[in-house]
Amino acid sequence: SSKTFVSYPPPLDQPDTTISPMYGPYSIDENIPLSTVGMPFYKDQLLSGFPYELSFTKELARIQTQIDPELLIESEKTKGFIPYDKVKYGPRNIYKRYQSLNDNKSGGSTYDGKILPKFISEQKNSSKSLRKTISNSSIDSDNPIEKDKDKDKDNEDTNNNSSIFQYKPNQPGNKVPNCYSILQIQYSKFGVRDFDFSFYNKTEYCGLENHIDNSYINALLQLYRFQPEFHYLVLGNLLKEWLPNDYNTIINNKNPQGSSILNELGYLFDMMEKAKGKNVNISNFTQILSMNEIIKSKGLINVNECQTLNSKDLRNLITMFNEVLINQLNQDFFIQTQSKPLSSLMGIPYELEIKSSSKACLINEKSGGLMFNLDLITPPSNALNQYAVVINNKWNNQSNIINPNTTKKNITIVTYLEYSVNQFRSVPCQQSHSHQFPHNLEIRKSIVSLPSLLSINVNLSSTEFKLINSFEQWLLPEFYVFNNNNSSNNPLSFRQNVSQLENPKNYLKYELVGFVCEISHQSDSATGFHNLVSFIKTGGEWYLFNNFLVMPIPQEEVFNLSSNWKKPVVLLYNSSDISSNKFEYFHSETFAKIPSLNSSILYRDHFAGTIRESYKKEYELLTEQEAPEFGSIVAIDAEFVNLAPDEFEIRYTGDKKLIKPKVLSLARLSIIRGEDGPKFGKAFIDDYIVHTNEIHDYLTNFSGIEPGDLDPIKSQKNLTTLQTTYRKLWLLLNMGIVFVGHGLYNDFRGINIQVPSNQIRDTAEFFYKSSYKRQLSLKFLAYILLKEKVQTGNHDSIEDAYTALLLYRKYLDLLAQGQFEDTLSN
Amino acid sequence: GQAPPPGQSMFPLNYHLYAPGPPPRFNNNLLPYETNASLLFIPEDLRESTQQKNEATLQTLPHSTLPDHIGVYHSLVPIDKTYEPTSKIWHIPSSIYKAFSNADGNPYALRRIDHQFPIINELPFKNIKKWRSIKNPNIVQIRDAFTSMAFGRSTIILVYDFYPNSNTLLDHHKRNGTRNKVVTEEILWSYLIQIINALNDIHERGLAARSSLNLNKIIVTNKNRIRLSSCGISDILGYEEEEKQQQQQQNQEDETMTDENSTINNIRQLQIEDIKNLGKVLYELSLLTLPMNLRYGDFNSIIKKLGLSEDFLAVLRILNGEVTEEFSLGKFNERYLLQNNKLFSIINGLQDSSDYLESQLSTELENSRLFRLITKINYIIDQPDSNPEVNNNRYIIKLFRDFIFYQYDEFGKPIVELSRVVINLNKLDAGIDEKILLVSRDEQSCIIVSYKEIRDIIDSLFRNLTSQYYK
Amino acid sequence: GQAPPPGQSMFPLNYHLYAPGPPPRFNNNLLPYETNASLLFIPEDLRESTQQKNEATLQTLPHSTLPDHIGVYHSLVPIDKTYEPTSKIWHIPSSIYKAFSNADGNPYALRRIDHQFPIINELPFKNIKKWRSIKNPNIVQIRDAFTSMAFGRSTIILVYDFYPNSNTLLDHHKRNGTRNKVVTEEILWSYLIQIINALNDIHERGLAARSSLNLNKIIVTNKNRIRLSSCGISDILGYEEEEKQQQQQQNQEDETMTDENSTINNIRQLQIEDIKNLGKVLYELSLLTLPMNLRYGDFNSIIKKLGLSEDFLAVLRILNGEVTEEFSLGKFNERYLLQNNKLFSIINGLQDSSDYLESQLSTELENSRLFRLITKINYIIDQPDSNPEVNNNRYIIKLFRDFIFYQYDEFGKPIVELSRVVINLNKLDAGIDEKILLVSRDEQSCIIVSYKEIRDIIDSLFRNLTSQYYK
Repeated sequence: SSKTFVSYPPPLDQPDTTISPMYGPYSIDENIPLSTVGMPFYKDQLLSGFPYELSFTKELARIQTQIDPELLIESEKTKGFIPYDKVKYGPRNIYKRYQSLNDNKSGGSTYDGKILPKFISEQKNSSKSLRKTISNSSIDSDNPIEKDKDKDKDNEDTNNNSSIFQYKPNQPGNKVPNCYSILQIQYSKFGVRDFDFSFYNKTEYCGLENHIDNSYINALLQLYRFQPEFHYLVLGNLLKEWLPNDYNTIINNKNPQGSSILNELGYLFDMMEKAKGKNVNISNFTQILSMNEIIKSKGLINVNECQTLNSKDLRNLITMFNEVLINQLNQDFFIQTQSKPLSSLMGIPYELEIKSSSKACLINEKSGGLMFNLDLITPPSNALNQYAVVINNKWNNQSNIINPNTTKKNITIVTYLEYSVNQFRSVPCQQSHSHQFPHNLEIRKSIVSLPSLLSINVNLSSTEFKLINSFEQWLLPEFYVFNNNNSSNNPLSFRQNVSQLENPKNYLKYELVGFVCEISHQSDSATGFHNLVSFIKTGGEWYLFNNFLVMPIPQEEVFNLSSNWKKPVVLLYNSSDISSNKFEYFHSETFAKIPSLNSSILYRDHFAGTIRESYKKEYELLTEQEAPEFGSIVAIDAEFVNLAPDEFEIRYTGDKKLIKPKVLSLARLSIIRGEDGPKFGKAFIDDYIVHTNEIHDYLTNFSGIEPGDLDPIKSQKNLTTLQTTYRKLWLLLNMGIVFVGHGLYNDFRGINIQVPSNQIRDTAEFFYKSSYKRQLSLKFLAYILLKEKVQTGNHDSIEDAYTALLLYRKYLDLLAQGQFEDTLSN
Repeated sequence: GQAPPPGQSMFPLNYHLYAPGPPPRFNNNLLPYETNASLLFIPEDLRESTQQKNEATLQTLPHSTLPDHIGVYHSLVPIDKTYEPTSKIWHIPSSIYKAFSNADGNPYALRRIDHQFPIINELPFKNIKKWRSIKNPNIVQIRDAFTSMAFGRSTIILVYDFYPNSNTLLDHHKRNGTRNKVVTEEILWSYLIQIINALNDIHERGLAARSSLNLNKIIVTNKNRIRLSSCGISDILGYEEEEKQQQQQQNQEDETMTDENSTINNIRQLQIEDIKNLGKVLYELSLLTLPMNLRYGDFNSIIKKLGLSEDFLAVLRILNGEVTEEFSLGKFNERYLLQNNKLFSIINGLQDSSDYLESQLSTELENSRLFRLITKINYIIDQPDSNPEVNNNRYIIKLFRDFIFYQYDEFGKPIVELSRVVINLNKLDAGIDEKILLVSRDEQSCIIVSYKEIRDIIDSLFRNLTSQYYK
Repeated sequence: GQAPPPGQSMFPLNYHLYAPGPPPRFNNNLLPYETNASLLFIPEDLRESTQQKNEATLQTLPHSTLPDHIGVYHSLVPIDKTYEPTSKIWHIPSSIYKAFSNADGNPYALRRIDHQFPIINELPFKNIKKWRSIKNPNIVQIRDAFTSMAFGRSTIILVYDFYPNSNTLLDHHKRNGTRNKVVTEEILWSYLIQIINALNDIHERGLAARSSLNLNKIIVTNKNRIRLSSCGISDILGYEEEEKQQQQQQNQEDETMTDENSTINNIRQLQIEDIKNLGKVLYELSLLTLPMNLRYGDFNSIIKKLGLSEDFLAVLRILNGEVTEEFSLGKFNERYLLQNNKLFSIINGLQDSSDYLESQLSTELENSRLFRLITKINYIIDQPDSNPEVNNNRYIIKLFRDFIFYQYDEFGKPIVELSRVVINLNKLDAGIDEKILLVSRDEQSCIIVSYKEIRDIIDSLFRNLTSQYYK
């Protein structure tokens, strides 16, 4: 309309005079039909019509947006309007797109706007890819060309908002970038093996699975694994033997595995190394943790993926775990080796001085100690402002309240460290004499020196973290420390960079190994929306480890702490004097020759509890003359019992979704000789594993294990602790032995050991026919190829291992004769 | 209700302009969680047919030569669609008008019959009281009957309930026209049961449907709902003849045959006729399931061609066969309606349709409430400034209005979501406890309020406004 | 108001006029003891009851500890009124929630059952497909059934249609409370027929109602409309036991007894149980016609005290007597429902109720149109500033809004008048040429525009808004 306004009074154009119809007056709530008022004649479309092509989302189909709990709490405190933080809560009245909850077909679907992988069995050439991932052994799975292709695809993806690798902050609505998501493992009818972990990790570094008790520690374990000295100490400890198997350990101390946190961490680190870019789960390690009395008493067991924890709870949990873990490892070292190597690597010596302010009180104590973690403390604002320019002059009275607006932006962790290593506190004296003369005790705790490996717990409050968000670069990749032993008042001084150093030689440079970072997907007080990831520098590059997602990430993103959803909670620095040591990993060619290696367990019996020589032995121990050699063949079969059943969600249509896979536990391991010779096919390991906890299902039809077989008191079998058997297997693995067996993926996953594919010969893989989509059973293959009937009764692992060995030989024969393809297709 | 102003429509209503539906074959491809304006509100066809009925009810005749009023009935409009002055059924002049009652404001259908015999007392109307007492959803209720001189000569006037836009079965299914409705077996069963339902009541009261059981006199008032119309007319017109017959009978027969008995006998005969007429009506309708050229031939050969179920053919055979005095409607119902569950399936269909209508009606009632609610909001939202508390409250309402109407996507584009408006206003109307976050336009402050609180604010602001008004 | 003469205006408002709805026109002012079939199915106050249903549907739970969603169902609100954690009927923990489907936006009732036996495959759900296929207005439709881990442990979730503000028969008639509804014989007949209608379908499909035939599980959804709820639960919970029984039977019996046969036998037994339960339900309800103190005693003595018709007492005796394998529902219907015309009277009542609803609907037709129109205006009126032309246009709309809503009488009091709003909106909707004078708020300038021009402005602004959206 091009009408313009004119000044009053009106021009010649006159409004129409209409006689008001006699309807009404009606008040608005009066119960008359609205159609009482007529319509004028019309010959055009009515204005009230909505275009039919305009479609809307049904409001009630949407998932309700929850009001942030922090705002709710705030609004309950204050009546009326309260301040709104647009950066934190996003713009007003933002339109939320429809999200479908229909994740029946989780494969390839999008969740929360993220593209997720299909199940392997649903991917293109599904049979092939299923086979590839299921078998850790197939040789072509490490095909470098395919890996490169994946990488190219991946590079395209990272900029895409829906890519899981998307890391750029400042998403609309302050959304946390996808790469920090709380990841979920999806289970198809094939179970966990069908989940495409490789989608999440294109690097050569292993990721850790969640969906397992205590998986919150994954981020911290990754951090320590990438610190060479620590890794070396823990892994090197495995060369020695420590296999307690007495009743006291098994029954009284409730440690049926006969293991220690230290040993299991060693095995875990070894697995992670061998896994390269594949995923590993911490099942054996977490089992030991869950039985540890101290871990339990400190409340460090978490079985529900932190769903009931808020941000603060999770920080408490991980920092406390960090402290307890190192202490426990230190103790384990002492028990197993009578030495305390961690004390010298990580120990932080401190002095504690308690003095009275009153002369009447005689308290004046000085003591010292060693701790493993430095708890970072926010300096009071007056301390912060020693470094800062006071912007607001009116600010003077509330000296202990931190105000980001009045604090200078360029404060770093060094300020915090300087304050944290030297603390004073005044507390009222509690002695009886203080009734007469009330007075204070002055407590001073000061760090004497910093260790080579410095672990810092940053367990601050949300408000304190907000302050950190406001600093330009709080976290430093490196800093310098001068150890001024003489000055008892201020033994340590810190500098941010070289230019600040008066005398560079006196200073020790500390570099950031990496840090565990808490990611808050909702406000701090919300429960279940926080997870832990770690940023770790290795090979000169920064990587993000978010459980099984591993990806390189630019340094600027690592050090960008400007978002309030990102909170560094455990920092690990090492000093330059040790970081130059390059850690040498075990090589299977030379492993057996390591002087300190104790492999004697391979040649002797080591029964749990009491002497069980009298029980029937179906095996013959290896002799020193038969010592395994690199590349020699053995056949293996393992039997499991079920500790907890599969948990399904089932629809009336028969659709079935695995929510939690069953928990299997190794019950029997048999290994037989596979090299030609008089003892070919003769077992040399046949261990039954001690179980003292309740077993849900013995799976007798499959395992041959019967109730009582694994009970350390009732059993008639040759029982050993899990660690005894595990160590045997681990030794063989590291010596470069090649394992023959049928369907070994499940066996090794169940045992929780990582065997490189070149040490596996899996008959289920060799005789796999893609048209069947399922692996052929051992029984079937034996009947067809060997004309032998096996598994007529319950399974017997020695017999099964032997059959697999024969099948392997048959395979080699057929291959040599060029008849393999023919046979397979028949 | 009171008498409404009679409408004066000079122009036809343009239903298609009202809320246009999509063109034919337009496929919106809506997903289950999506909706559009036409789905949110009353379905087009239901609205249109109801609107047409309203229009038909209100139609007036601007330059009428008809009497101003007949008795209490005024504003006559002829509604006969046949335009034949002489009824084919009664063979005397007859016509029908719509008129409003001056007594209750409701529209009625007036049947005018230019009777050919003198009416000197109320005896020809003797059955009308019985007819009036029948309340049956498959019978057009008769309200009144009288003779009138309004047309210049004595005419019989019968007053019935008016069903706007109703149609005879003949027009509905048979008479040539593009809008003929297809006859299906399901419809036939439904008609059968509806007619029997009417006959049950009629016969029970010692009456017979007579000329009403005819494709020309059964009307379709709603979707597949039929009603016997023009009831009682045969009784009036036949009075003279009956009288004569009875006289004859009485003369012929011995004294033991009482008057009463003979009437009963007579009625029974007429009721048997009704059953035969029912058979005829059903047969005529069944024929419509066949193509034109196959409709000729004798009953038995045609019945074989009908693609109807054995159950229904059996009904046709029974009703078109030898219907004797022994015929019992009750037995018939048992055998042919109950045992094959037809009665229960009618009950199901009726429950479904009443559920459907109730849900439509509640949607419309809801719309009325929502309109009033949004009107209130509009009344208060921009009134000039007042005291601080009122201003503050009004500010909250403004933010709430923004919350409902002004949503933006992440690129700042406004979003139109009608469903959001409807649901939010509904929640407000219900005053539920759910809390919402309202952020100020400058995004510096916010408030958390429940729908209930907002409703209370609106109530108080509105009361404030109207109290000023009524002061 | 009274009937006004149509305004003598250039732009008469005479379309879509309010017309009295078609008959039947019920007199709802019956005395409490008066009920008739026509009123059986129509709520006394449709407006109030639809509003209450709306509220019940939209109710949310502010601080819920329930899972965010179970499958596609979100926004769970517990709706169990008994607050008993363990079901009295199934003897295991069970609760019921209202939830919305993320897939289609509709509300559903979710029955949660904390089952005590492991479910490892879909076999316990084997009857659910059959149940799903039953579409009966007297059965609450089951939509889905699955197990879920959302509550931390495995629970059975059954998804049913949601009927807001529905009540169990027990609550409706019996449980102590002031709003207990009186039981009359007419209601009893109606319930009987509705339950039999449900049983017809259930038994025909080889199922049995089982625990659903219980005063606690039959719900009243509309006026005297009942539906069997919780169907299929007994089938699931009984699965394990049945399996065991079948196993035993198979072991005990000779080879000729096939699995199929034993299932059929079993079902027949359960169906006989249904009839007995029906008898029990009716008897319990009949008791409520007696004063409290007369309700105790044996069946035969009590039945004499009931002031119910012989017909109904016969029904009670039959159903509460020796119900054997020979019992036939068909024969029962014939004898006790058809012969006394109870079936036809239900049909009448239902036809009346749907006629009534339709007539009510015809008066509420304009509501959605007005709502859509005022929504459109609200969408554009306060959008943030745009280019000058758009702003100028929006300013005119604002003045028009002021013109409608902010009128003051000579004393400066605001005028609040619904008909003024509707008249103006109607004129705007039709876009007539009538011109109006809009004066700026400061009364310094003014503009004369026609409704048509205003309509065009709104139309273009709205188009602008939605085209942005679809760009």
